[in-house]
Amino acid sequence: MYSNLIIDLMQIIMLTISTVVVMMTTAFKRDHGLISGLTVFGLFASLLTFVFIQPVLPLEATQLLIIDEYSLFFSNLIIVGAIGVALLAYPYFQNHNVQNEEFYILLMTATLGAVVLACSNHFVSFLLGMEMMGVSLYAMIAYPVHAAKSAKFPLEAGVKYLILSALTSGITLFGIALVYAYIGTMGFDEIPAALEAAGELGPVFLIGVLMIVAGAAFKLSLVPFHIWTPDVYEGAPVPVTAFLATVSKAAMLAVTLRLLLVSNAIELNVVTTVLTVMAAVSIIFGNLLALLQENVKRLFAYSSIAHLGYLLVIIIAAAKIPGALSVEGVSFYMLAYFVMSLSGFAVISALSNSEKEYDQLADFRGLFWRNSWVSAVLITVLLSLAGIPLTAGFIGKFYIFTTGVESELWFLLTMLIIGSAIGLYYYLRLIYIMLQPAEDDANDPAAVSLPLGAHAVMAAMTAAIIYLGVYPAPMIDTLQSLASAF
Amino acid sequence: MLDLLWLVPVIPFIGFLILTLTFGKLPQLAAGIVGAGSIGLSFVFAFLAGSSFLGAEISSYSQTLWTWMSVGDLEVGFTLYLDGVSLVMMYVITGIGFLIHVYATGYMSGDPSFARFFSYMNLFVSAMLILVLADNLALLFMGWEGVGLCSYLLIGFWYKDPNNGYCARKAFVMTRVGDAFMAIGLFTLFVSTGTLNIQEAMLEAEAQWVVGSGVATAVTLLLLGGAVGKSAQLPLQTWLPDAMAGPTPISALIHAATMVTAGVYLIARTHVLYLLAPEVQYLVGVIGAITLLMAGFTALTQSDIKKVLAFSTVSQIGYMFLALGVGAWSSAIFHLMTHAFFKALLFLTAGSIILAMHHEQDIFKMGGLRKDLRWSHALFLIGTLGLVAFPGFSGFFSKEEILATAMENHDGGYILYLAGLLGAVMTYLYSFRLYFLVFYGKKTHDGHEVMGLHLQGPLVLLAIGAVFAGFIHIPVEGVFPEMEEHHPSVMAQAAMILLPMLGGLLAWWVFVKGKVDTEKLAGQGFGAKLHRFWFTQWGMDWLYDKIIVTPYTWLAEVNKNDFIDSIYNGSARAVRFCHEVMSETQTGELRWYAISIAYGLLLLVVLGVLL
Amino acid sequence: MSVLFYGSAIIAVLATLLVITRTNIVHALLYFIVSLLAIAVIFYTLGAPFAAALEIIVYAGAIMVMFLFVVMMLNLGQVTQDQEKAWLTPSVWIGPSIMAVPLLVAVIYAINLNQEQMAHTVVGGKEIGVALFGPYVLAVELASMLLLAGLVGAYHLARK
Amino acid sequence: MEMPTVTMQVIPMEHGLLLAAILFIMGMVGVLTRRNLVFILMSLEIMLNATGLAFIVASSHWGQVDGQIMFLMILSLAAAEVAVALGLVLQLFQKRKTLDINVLGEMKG
Repeated sequence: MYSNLIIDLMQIIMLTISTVVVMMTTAFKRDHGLISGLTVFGLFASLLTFVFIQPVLPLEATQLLIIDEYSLFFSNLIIVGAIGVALLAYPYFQNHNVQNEEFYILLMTATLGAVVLACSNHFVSFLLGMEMMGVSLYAMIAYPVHAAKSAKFPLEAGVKYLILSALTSGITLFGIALVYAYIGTMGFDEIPAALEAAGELGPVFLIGVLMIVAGAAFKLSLVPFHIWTPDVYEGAPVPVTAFLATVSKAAMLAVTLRLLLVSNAIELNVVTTVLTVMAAVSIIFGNLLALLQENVKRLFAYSSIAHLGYLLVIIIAAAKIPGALSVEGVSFYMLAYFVMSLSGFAVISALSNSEKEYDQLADFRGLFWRNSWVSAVLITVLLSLAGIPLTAGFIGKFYIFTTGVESELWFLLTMLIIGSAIGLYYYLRLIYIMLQPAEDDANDPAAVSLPLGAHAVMAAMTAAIIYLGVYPAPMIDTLQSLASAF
Repeated sequence: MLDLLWLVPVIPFIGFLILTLTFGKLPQLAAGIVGAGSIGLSFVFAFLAGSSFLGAEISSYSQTLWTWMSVGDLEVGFTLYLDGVSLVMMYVITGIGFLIHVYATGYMSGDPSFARFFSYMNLFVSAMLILVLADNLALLFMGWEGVGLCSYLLIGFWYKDPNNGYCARKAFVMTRVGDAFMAIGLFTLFVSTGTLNIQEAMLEAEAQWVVGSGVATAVTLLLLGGAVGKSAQLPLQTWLPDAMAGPTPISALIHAATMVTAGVYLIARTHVLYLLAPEVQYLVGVIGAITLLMAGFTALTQSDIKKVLAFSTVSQIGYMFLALGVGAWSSAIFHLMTHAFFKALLFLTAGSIILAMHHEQDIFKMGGLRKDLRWSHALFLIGTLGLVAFPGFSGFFSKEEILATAMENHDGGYILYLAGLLGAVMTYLYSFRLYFLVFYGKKTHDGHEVMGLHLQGPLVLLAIGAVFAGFIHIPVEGVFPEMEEHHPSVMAQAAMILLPMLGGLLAWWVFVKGKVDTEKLAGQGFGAKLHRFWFTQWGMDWLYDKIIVTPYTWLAEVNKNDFIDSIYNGSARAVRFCHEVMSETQTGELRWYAISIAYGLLLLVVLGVLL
Repeated sequence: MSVLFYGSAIIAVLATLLVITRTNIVHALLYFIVSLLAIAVIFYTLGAPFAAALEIIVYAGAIMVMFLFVVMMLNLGQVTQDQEKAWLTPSVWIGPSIMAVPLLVAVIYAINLNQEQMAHTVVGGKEIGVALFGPYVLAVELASMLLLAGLVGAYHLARK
Repeated sequence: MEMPTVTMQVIPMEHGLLLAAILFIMGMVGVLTRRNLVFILMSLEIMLNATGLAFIVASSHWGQVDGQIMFLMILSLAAAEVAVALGLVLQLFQKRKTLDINVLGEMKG
């Protein structure tokens, strides 16, 4: 049993070992290149362990964690995202003269937390994963705070994220406590049986569930818990923003969906109502807020609010259609969104460093004529975000439509169409700005020498966007097997 | 060999990728080899696949490359479908496309954006092949939009001249109007038949729809909208002459041989639906008839050599529509093929003349060129004879089939026949006017033929096609319903052949003999009015002005806060206003943020207690 | 036992009220410690002596001292106190306090008082130890990584 | 998991939860009203402590260890969070010579 357990937990064990190795190496020799290389290597090693895990699935690793196809998919996604962030971070912090090595330790612990979160099957591991990620992120967001000349407002963003995140994790924890007090168990899959034993649903339980939903909604930046998103996205260093937009969202989404489906909470009327309201408002608010935004990082922040709103539509649909299709749709949309966001932030990161970030719309004017490759990547991302055919975003939107139509969520579909129409405007606006003739070259982000790591991330993610858009069938097949977990 | 079919559209796409991903850094020779070679290779595979298709004696062949997506019950595949019609189209696109590409390596040589030109051209060919080989509506629409995009890019190829950009946009917007109709049509078809597969949709429609029913009429009308836009028929024809702003090989490939015939292909492909909506089918014929006459008259008044050819294209496509309207499906496709040969020949020869005249396109500044430009003269004459349907030339066989069917058609086909006959006269008249003005008369400019194997070689092959393509038998029997053989009386046949020749004589009489002073005739009184009427495409521009622009400006005048406008502006303003209100919530103040989260929690908890 | 519980509860609430209304940081901290001690007593009455001990050792003993240490280090004296007085105007605290009322009402309604009384069992240190190194062994390991993240983060941020 | 040990005396779980809820909301009001970062952190600690209390109450109601384990985890979370947060407090004071969070409002819109 224990040998199986070790294989099962191999990814997590490997991540832990890599973290310790990175930390120990830092203690003996501070070398930015070495440490970042070790980090990428360690993450790769952890990623590759899935080869060994796959054959023994699914297996519960104690009551806390469950490793199945579904959680393995999300952990792999998370680790890929972390590799991308590490590749972006190296050139970004290259001119940051304060010690950089701790960043990679924090990146590793945050990734570990995200993986634990994605695998958790119990509120204790849920708490630990969420907070491991959260605590690491507080420090990562505020990381360049020492620099005499830092690109943005890391301190402001760090404090904002810390206070608001601690506030909501307090709320989540209290919710968990209420649920636990009512049913007497904290394992996700024991909830339905315990509920049955408890008889009718008490309001304590409902309020507890809603408080947990609020905590998840905060991390997923859904209205009305979205308000931190733009400020933190803007103030954090770009690689960290990329982490927030991809890894943190994917991990939280994975566990939320599992919790909702496994505990049957999605079938509660209150929960669907609350989620429906959140989805509708997120779609509209997110798109409206992004409309005339002049800062690209904030624009992505607002658009992420809208996209998570879209995603929520598929989750809500799970109440009426077979959970398998919903899991498939959510996973695909998350994958698509993950790839698009990472690619988009890689573009900003490629143009920026820790002393100067090029994130104003004006910086992108005429970028196409100065650096066609980078702007072609961004155009691909924007078209995909807008849901143009032959991109990953289109297939994702298609899932929303199919699931929405099948479960007759006409109201949400209307919101989706309105939101997409508004969205098209600001995505095309950015493309238009990039295609305008360049005016002066004084403020020229393309003059910054483009780093190799960022190129690799951009190339890989763009290829993924197009591949998923043109030939999604193999990925869809893979995702269909994920649903066997439920 | 049939399983090589997928290579046919893929090879041009690979050519496009190579040319694009090298960012124009490829030397001209290499770019030319990749650009033209990919189409040549594609033609070879098309030929191989096609000959084994014909040898196999099957009516159709599908090849699924991969399943694009299967979400829920719906499955959409990247599937190619080959039957007689798509086979003909595939041959025309790759074969004539290849010749035009070879010609273009000579014509465009020295252009700084040589590689960009060929990358667009390759993308176009690939998209066009996907359009004709598509097995389902989604793929067809993708190809349809793809060729539209390439057409836009290529018309505006010399983007430094703002006028070219304007022409490109005009073409894009006008075809877009048609595309919007077509998209709705395709969607309606999909919803009512429940399948995206074209053949299945046809069968479903045949089984479900009643002849002349509302849904059949609506779908066919909407599809007709798309076809009319793409094929430059009334009332969306005005973009094609402007599209001549692009380089001449583009005009030959896209705006004569292939893309503009996509509308004809679309209607032929969905002919089952049109049989279920006879009124709309007749409307197709009427549109064709009016367009062919109108364009013929307009061609007579043009002075730009490419514009004359452009209007003649509009006119010839009118013939194809006429054929579709009277149910001569295979004749339409037949004429499409022969037209591709002689019109490509005419355009490319015109390109040679333009090169020889140092980019002069005004036919009144040419004249007497038959001595200087021996090659061009001979080739242009062959092309002209094909165009006017001179007996023995390719156009003769196809056009005669169309007219014969129209004549025998009992449901109002006779009027269409008369229009077609009159159009044939006009064809002689404007074609020979062009020919005589360019090659006869007083010599005003010296021209020097630009020679080269890659210029004259394709032209000679096209000329051979323009002569002999009429003898090709197109393998479309299994696709279209059987047509009874038409044997018009000898008198009728003689009339059909001889009457139009009067137009040629008239042209000779006027432009060679100089018996009539055309300038004087067109310069004053009734003649001037007529000339203006013809020149403005029977007043189409004027009509647009009266029907659309004037009422619009009038409405705008009457109502300063114009109603329609205020809907658009108002909603835009409302959205902006909402944006500003929302932005106010992002105050940047941490305390307010915390309070908003607390309020969110309160909202949730209250909801939880109440529900 | 119930006397002990309700008495401690009142002390905890009053002390906490004082924490959030004080203007002097050190005073507030001391009240917080009082509140923590009262809660530790409650833990004891609920049959969780181990948690009670940890509450005092870790919370009051370590975390509060950390606060105190920072306060001392930054030397936040009279200036801060005056500032706090100026900031803590009714206009600032009335809004959130009023909002808190419906929240509290909703929670009280949900908790639904006056159910039948239930017996409590004492769960001592031994059982907790067994559980920690049995089914929850992974949680212990993961908690160590959480603390590591906190450590590295604090080390980086607190550096001059 | 059931742990049959000494049965103790009778305080309804609801009263314990009520106390936790009161403390929790007081902590939240503290977060919302204070402007000094250290006070805000203290209020957050009040909230966390209240959730810890709720877990202990629940675990004693069910006679399980799970709630107490959760309390331990919350304890370590509080320690980690406070450590990082106080690091930020030091930075804020160093950069701005104040602990007023209202100075942190440069990003908006």
